[in-house]
Amino acid sequence: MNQMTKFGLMLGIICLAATLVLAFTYEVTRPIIAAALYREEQEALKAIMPEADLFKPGTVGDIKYFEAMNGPALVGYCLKVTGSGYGGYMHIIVGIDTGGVIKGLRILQHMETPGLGSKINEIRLGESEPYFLKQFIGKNARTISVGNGIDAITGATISSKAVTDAINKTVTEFMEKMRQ
Amino acid sequence: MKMMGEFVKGLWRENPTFRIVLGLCPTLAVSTSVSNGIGMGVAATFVLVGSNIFVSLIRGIVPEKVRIPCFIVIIATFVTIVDLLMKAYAPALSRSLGMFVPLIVVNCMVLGRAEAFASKAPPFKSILDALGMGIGFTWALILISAIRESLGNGTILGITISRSFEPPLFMILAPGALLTIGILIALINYLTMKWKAK
Amino acid sequence: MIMRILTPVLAMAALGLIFGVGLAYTLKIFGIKLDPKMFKLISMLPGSNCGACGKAGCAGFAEALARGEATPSGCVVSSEEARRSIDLFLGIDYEVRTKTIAAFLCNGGIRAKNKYFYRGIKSCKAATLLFGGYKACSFGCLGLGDCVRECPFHAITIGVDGLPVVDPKKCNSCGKCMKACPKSLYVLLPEKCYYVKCRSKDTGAQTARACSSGCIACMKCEKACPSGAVKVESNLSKIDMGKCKYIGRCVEVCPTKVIAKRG
Amino acid sequence: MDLSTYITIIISTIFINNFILSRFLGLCSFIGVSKNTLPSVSMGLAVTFVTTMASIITWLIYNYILLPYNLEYLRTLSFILVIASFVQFAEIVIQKKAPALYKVFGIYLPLITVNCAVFGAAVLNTDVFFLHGHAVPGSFMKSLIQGFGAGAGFTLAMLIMSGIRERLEYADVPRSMKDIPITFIIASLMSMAFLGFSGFKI
Repeated sequence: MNQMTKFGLMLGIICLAATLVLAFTYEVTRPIIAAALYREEQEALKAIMPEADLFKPGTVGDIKYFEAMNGPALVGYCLKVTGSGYGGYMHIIVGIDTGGVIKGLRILQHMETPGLGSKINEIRLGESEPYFLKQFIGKNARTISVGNGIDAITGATISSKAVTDAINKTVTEFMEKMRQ
Repeated sequence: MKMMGEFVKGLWRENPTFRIVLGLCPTLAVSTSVSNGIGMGVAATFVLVGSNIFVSLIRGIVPEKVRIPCFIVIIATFVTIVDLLMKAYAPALSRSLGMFVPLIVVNCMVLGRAEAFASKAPPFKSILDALGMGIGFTWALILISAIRESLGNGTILGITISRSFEPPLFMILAPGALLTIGILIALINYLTMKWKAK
Repeated sequence: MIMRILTPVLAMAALGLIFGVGLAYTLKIFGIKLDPKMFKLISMLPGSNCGACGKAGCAGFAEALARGEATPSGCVVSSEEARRSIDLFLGIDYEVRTKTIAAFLCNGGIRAKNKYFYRGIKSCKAATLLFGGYKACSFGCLGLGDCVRECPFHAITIGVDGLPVVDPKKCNSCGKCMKACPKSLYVLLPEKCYYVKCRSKDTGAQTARACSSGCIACMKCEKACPSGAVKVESNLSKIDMGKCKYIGRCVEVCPTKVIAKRG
Repeated sequence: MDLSTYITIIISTIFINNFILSRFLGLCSFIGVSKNTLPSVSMGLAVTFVTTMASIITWLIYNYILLPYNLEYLRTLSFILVIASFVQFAEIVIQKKAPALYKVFGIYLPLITVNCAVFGAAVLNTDVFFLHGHAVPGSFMKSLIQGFGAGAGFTLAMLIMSGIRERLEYADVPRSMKDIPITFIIASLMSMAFLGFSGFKI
């Protein structure tokens, strides 16, 4: 009998102590992690919708979006888009005005192969915006697709198509849901 | 002095990556850039030192059959602490290291040292051994990531070092990593043979 | 705030407790006693189960050590003193290695048929590049004397049957012949030993067709050996010198006279 | 239970992102144990068994204990505790109940707690699955199949490598390249070959 209690107690105590330390560290770091995420998100939102100063989060269906407000007026929406490229999923945030025309967009995270797929986010020397994403600005999200309006990067057709289709699909779905 | 011996051996004679060839998974997966390499090296060292201390503290009271689960719980605690701290204070690094920070728990080197050394030695010696091993692991990681980043991406720590040649993407991809570490170990074997022959 | 700390701690402690008790319970029901010698050996090994020695973790390596198949230096991770203490524990002092002499493992020579007529450079390495050499048996000796030239002590001469002969007095097991032979037909064996003069892993039929005196895996030696030292693995019989009691039944019983006795 | 998703998962875990060659998980034992074929096969079997069982237990723990009380940060701790205890438990039971089976793959079990492939598979099960071009939340069956696929991919790579390394004894490898460095270079060539698989889109 004593072997069982010895093993059980030993493993139990170690787990108890370990989780105590972890729970404590988690409580300490949780606000800091949340703050860092929030800061990053706000900074991304600011980058794609410079004229808005307040972003009200909301969700319709399974699409997370922000209402971009400039004082009382609704300037447009920022949508969180998840695309699936060559190497894995990618997170994009895209700002559109009420009519669906793209004001700005940014790829937050992607797993494309470095050097090939990652060209969708590559910024040329002396420029501030990824050249591939520049093509989207000013176009209506519901009509864009590779070939009409957006030309894909050579050697990264799958990734370019993934970005374009993801935005197109999510914005069209979002606009319908908003109309109901 | 014997104690220094414990520390120094980790740096070269029993270097975890090149001599004992342990802890390969993070070494190859993460060494695409030097900043990743340093981040992973420091994180692994922190976990190694922390877990070695506690493992050698409780080495007497842990029954034989439940030894591995207990040691691995201690290591997991330190890994989660590193993971949380990294998410809080270095989010960019944490995102680029991605899944490989939790994977330090199963890094053969960490449990290997805990089992091989710390469970049979007093805490102070274990710390020295852990530090030696950790720094040995880090410099090996930095060397590999320097080679891979400079050849594959034309940059070192993000600063482009050469505009002239089109960097062979191969080095950043999986096969390049295996090739780099293979050739490095061969080179080191060759050098030690030559050095021993002298 | 307190609840957010309490719930995880209790959950994990409960998990730890369940696993601890579970393990102890299974140990009580299914536990078997590990013989003390193995237990001592395993505790002396680093226990990192890294597999770098090629064996299955430390338990596998300890078994190999106990059977004498592996030497403590095989464990890369363990420190110097650990290796010395294992040597002492096993009682065989590995530093002073028992005197070994090169043994040649092929019985073909003129008895093995040729695949084609070779008129190239008189070197085994060169001949092997051409479809594995001109002998019908791809494992067999080509007899072009790379080992003869390589041996610094001139201990190897080509015999009348076209096969190299090792002079035990001159050979001091430097291992150069092992590296020289492209078919790796040399192995360092103790002075007094039995060994199979063949390395062909082809099936019995193929070997018989290629060479009249190769190991055709007829298992007679395995059945005849009273001390169970002989085992036929992948069509080739292997003699385990650890178990061999120098009785010599295998030599008499072998139909193609492939097993040789030395010293 | 639509078969096409499960076949997609199996093919993608074995070929497209093979656990050893493209995800770099489980390399320590891959380099060490693949010296000859028999141990590699039994190691592969042991890993497949443990990854499949571990995927089941870790999925249950993740979805029934960690998610409801949002304790995701305990994922590493709980998963490795489960895997270590399960391996210890499996080793004891198999050693007693099936000594023959134990001789084949039981002795590798302690080696597996340290193996990154098993823990990697368990962690990947909690991530979002990624099928037919869009992200799909994981389910019990999907993680089980992915666990099995991971083990199978591991075994496949081990088998190929051990086949090559056994032939290597007859090859004339320069002394400094012997054993480990040449294994890395062969692994690099194999990983290049497996890169070919990453082209397909199922």
